[in-house]
Amino acid sequence: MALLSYREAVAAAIAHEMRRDESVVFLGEDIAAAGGVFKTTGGLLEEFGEKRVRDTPISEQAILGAAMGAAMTGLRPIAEIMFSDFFAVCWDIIANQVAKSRYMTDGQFAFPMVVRSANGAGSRFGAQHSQSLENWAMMVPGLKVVAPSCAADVKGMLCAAIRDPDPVLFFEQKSLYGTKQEVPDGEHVVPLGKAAVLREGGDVTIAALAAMVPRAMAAAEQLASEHGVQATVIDVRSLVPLDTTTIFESVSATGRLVTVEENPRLCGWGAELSSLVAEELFWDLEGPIVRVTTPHIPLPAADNLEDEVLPGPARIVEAVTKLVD
Amino acid sequence: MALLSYREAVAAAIAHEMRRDESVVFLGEDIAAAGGVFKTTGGLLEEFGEKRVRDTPISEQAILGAAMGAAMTGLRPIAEIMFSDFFAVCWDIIANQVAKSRYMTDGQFAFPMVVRSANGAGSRFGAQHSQSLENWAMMVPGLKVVAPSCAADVKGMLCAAIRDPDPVLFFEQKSLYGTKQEVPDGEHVVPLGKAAVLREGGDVTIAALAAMVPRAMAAAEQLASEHGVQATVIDVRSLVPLDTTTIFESVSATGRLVTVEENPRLCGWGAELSSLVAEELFWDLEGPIVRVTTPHIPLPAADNLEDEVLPGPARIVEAVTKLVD
Amino acid sequence: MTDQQINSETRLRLYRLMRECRELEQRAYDLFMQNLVKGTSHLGLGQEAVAAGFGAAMNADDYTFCTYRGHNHTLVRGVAMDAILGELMGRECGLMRGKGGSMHLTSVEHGVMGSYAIIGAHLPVAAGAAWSAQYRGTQQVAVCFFGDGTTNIGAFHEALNFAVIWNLPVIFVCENNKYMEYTPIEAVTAVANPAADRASAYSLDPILIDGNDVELVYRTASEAIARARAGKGPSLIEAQTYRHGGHSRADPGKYRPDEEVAAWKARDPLDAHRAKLVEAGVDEETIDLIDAQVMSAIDEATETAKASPPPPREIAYIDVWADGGVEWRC
Amino acid sequence: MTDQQINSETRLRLYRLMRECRELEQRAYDLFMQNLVKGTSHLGLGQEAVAAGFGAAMNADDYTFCTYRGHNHTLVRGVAMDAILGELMGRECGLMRGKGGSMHLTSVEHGVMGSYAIIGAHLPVAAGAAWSAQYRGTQQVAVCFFGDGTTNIGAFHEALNFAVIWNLPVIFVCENNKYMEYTPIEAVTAVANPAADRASAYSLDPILIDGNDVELVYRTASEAIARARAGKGPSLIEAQTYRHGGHSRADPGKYRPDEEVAAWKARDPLDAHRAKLVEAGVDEETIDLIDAQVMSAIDEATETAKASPPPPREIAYIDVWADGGVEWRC
Ligand SMILES: Cc1ncc(C[n+]2csc(CCOP(=O)(O)OP(=O)(O)O)c2C)c(N)n1
Ligand SMILES: Cc1ncc(C[n+]2csc(CCOP(=O)(O)OP(=O)(O)O)c2C)c(N)n1
Ligand SMILES: [Mg+2]
Ligand SMILES: [Mg+2]
Repeated sequence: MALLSYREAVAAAIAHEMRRDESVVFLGEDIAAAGGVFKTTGGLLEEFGEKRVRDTPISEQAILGAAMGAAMTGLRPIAEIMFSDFFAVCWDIIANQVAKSRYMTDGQFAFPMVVRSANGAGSRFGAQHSQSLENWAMMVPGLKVVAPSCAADVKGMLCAAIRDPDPVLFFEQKSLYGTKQEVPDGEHVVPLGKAAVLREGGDVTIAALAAMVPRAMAAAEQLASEHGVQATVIDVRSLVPLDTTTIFESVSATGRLVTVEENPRLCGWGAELSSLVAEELFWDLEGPIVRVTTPHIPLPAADNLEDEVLPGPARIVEAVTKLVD
Repeated sequence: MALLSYREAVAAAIAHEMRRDESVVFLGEDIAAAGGVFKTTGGLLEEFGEKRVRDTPISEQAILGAAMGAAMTGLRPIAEIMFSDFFAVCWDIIANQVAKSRYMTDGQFAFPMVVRSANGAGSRFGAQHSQSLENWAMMVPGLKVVAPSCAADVKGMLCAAIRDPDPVLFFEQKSLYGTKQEVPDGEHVVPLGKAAVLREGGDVTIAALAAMVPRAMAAAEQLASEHGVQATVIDVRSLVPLDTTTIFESVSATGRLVTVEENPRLCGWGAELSSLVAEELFWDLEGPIVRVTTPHIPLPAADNLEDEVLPGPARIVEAVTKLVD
Repeated sequence: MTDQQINSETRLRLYRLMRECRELEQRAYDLFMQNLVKGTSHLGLGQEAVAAGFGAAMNADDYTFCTYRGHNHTLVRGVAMDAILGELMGRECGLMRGKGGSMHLTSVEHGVMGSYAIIGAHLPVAAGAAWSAQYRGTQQVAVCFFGDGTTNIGAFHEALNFAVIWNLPVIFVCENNKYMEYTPIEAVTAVANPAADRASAYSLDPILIDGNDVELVYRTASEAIARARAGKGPSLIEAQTYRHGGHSRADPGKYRPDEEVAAWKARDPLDAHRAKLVEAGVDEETIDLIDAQVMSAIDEATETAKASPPPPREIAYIDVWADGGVEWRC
Repeated sequence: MTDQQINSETRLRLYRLMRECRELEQRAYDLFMQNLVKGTSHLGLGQEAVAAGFGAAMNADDYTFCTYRGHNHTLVRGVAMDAILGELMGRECGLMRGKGGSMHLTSVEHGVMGSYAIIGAHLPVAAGAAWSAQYRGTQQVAVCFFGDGTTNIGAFHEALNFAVIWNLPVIFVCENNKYMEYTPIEAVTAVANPAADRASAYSLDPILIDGNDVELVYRTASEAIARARAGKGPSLIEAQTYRHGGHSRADPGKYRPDEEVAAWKARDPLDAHRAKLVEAGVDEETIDLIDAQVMSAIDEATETAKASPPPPREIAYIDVWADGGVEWRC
């Protein structure tokens, strides 16, 4: 075990996989010589050299196209898209090419590739550098989509993603980069598609993702201590595959579901989960399914405004108390 | 009134608006001299000339960027993106620039522009030319999103979209282009944000969009004649703004909601609607909320496979009968 | 490489490849007229010399990347005719059992690494395959075909720059057939030769050739491939050609002046090459025999494809992910 | 336009504009060090001559499109300093009341049609504004600034081709400061001069200038603007310059050789222009007075911005759509 930051866990995972598999290569803007603009990839160029760790021009279509072409011919590329907002300039390669080509070719292709990206708000970067876009990916059949909330999962899920035979979009929450945790040394693989139950309680199930996980945990503590409400908190972690088994089990037991999303309101994973439960667990429900989300707005830059709109413990507590009343 | 095809209603609307407003201009690939690859825009070049109706290169970012720049400086551009699948090559302009710039600039900009696109399956065009992507747009705050199901609405909603002060993504279902209907001559404006109740029945509410509307209607007829089940069928028409008033009223009365979507399963408008109802109308519900969708797959090209996966009347009937049992 | 260096075997092979392309697409057209091809299809009738010249110059393990107009490029790599026709017709014997359709012909086994239907997308992907070959040290090259209209989309620019700075073994081949769909290319392009006039923007030599001269294509291809294999980096080749028919299935191509069409048909690459062969002493019977062999192969393939059933419905639900399934939930 | 044609008033104006840029950004840096600028910020210290030269050459109703590194380009159009600082600090007095932040300065009133933070996006948008001016017959031109790194993204290519074929009154200005973030531009670019060496790909003349010579920038800008206004179409200008500091707020810029930084600092555009003015007979006091006026204006703006409250929370919920609201449901 070592105390690693979420940021450091990124490089740790990539290094671990590059050591065990020659076919793993890594490309992106400023990821090599500079070690990444979020300082997530320091040391990799030094250890693995220019052949495997490569800086690119500002050409996101070329970056992902190159990764796709490499993946279909035997490599296991990891590509960095610096901010997830920039998926919009290369979405065709992801959504139309990578995601569909296995299917269209009747399984002739596999795309064992990972696209990492800094996602989410909290840094006062404004509307074009703060989006939570894991939902864009979840909407597209053929992709796997994960978004860890802690350093150990960053390492374990990134290793799993690199080994996975499918294209994985790996969303790193930029406001979590500084958070630290004990992380197992050496081999540490967290299988994709397993949610983590972080806390158990019989009154309500709170499902959260990425930066919303610590906020949901804080809310759960407050609910317990101030309202006598016992919440189960589930870190969804993996949107595709989605661990409906774990989540449904909990909702069946508590009869109540609250989802906590950072993304804007419409068509998020919370809506998907809510509609799944409304269809499959309807008779187990004891009350409405409540989504706590950022409102359906672009994100403002000013610190007080950004804090205003993002879901925090207070809004979660309010939603839950209303529900259990 | 004149009998117009869905296809003809497109040109009729554009011509109507270009006649009344000099600031309306129109650009896209093969829309002028050729009259559009779906033959939706014939005659416009002839009537309005090269200055207002312009063919472009294959440069979707330039097309939408040009429309954005024109909209922010006093014009009312209409841009065609030939297939909605191609939004993936210009998504940045839509999702990051057009959608966010009014908000980011504290309201200094307005973007009175329309982006029309051929959407949806049924033509055996395969995975990259058959997607239903209205959900990509619905997910992005700042856009309006409409998808008419009949010629009269094409004319009325396209006129409304062109006059609207906000950017409207206008999804035309390509398998409906040949369908005909009586359409009012001259001024005919259907306000955005109003769903259409096409049929009333007390047992269940079926909400559908675009090509799914005639299928939902066929299912409703069959439900009535063969199963004695009376369904209300709502053509959602406008996803943003979403007419929750009309839909909620119906669901409150019937206690049951079935959504019928052409798009792949995850995070569609059906999930959004379902989750809204599960949150706000929970106590009115008499059973689970059921979504009928295409499975979460890219679309296959072969005719029998495409027919296999798209929701049709039989699947809708099955979902409803199970629900009301 | 001079004229002499192309041996007679290769010359006949070039003829045969072109003839196969021509007749297979002609058959595809007929099948479409019989309503046996359900979706769209984009024929390269008239453009066969480009596919054939490159196909003949490539090694078996090289990579082809092509577009929706990719039947020819797929066929010249050795893919079976019945698999191609079957795919167009949505039959079980299809190359991808009907899951892809005419626009997405792919045969990894033959190095046909996909046909791409969104303009520009495959240029960076081809660069990526070339990067992989370079990384693995396999001497493979990637050849990427696209049209004149494609030179105006962003991905073209990104891929070219990328390939040059990484010195990748990739050859970008622009088939300039003068039209992007129905629009004359010169109406929407800032330079006269959409690819060649842009080579210098990537420090590449401009290469502009007659794409209807199959031997010239073959020589140009061989040189570019040799360069790439030798680690000397990418090439951008503009081959001028013309499609005899419309852009896609339903298009009669009426936007083109009659004289233009006639002039290009007079420069048919098959006729020209046949004349050259005869001039060089090949007897007409040899050539006629090739024609006959090709026709009978196509007839046979047609029957096979027609006899093939529609694909089983279950395959609609597999291969979304690598586990063979469609399940996104645990 | 020769040296002589720039009158002394303009020469002093150029100096003042550069001084304003320099000191405002220096102040922004200080405020950042005091943790009063919360988000990111990208300074153009050292690059002032480009913004000033263009700003002075533009008409009041012309359009500016710039990037996240756009404080200078915004300021030279006449936008108030307190509004700029206030926006960086997230205050109510900010140009967009804190809703946009440092990377998105916009003042439609001053023709500042946005600062764009996703590389390349604004090039086609600027073309669109130019199209609109052409359509409306207003004689306005659009000037679009971007960096060297931006020349490798697809939108650059699309916008240039588009502007040329439509003959639009738009001027694309590449500020080549040698780096895309931390990466030397030559490491990722297929040509030596990322913009100028690509002009021919759009049938444009290559224009490569010293971007630290404010008078040269002004003359070049004036010519290109006159051309555009006269209906002679777009220009692409590459101005070589250098940023004195790092890429963004936290970056010390250590990836650059000390000698390189020193050499460019020795070519500071303000020092150079000041020397030229003095040489031309302007007395030092006149210049010192400008410096003093600028400093006091900035001090005043700083106080105003510091005194301004945070924006009211309600504004987070408006202007998603034109009705002023955030409601997506009826
Ligand atoms: C991004 C994108 N935009 C538009 C289209 C529609 N489209 C298909 S083919 C085509 C014309 C392509 O012209 P060219 O590159 O010259 O190739 P050709 O068809 O002549 O072989 C267009 C516009 C597309 N498939 N993808
Ligand atoms: C599409 C996209 N990719 C990457 C980035 C991250 N990024 C911001 S600035 C920058 C470097 C830009 O370099 P250049 O164009 O030379 O402009 P400069 O910063 O030097 O003014 C990068 C890569 C971005 N904002 N947008
Ligand atoms: Mg063409
Ligand atoms: Mg730069």
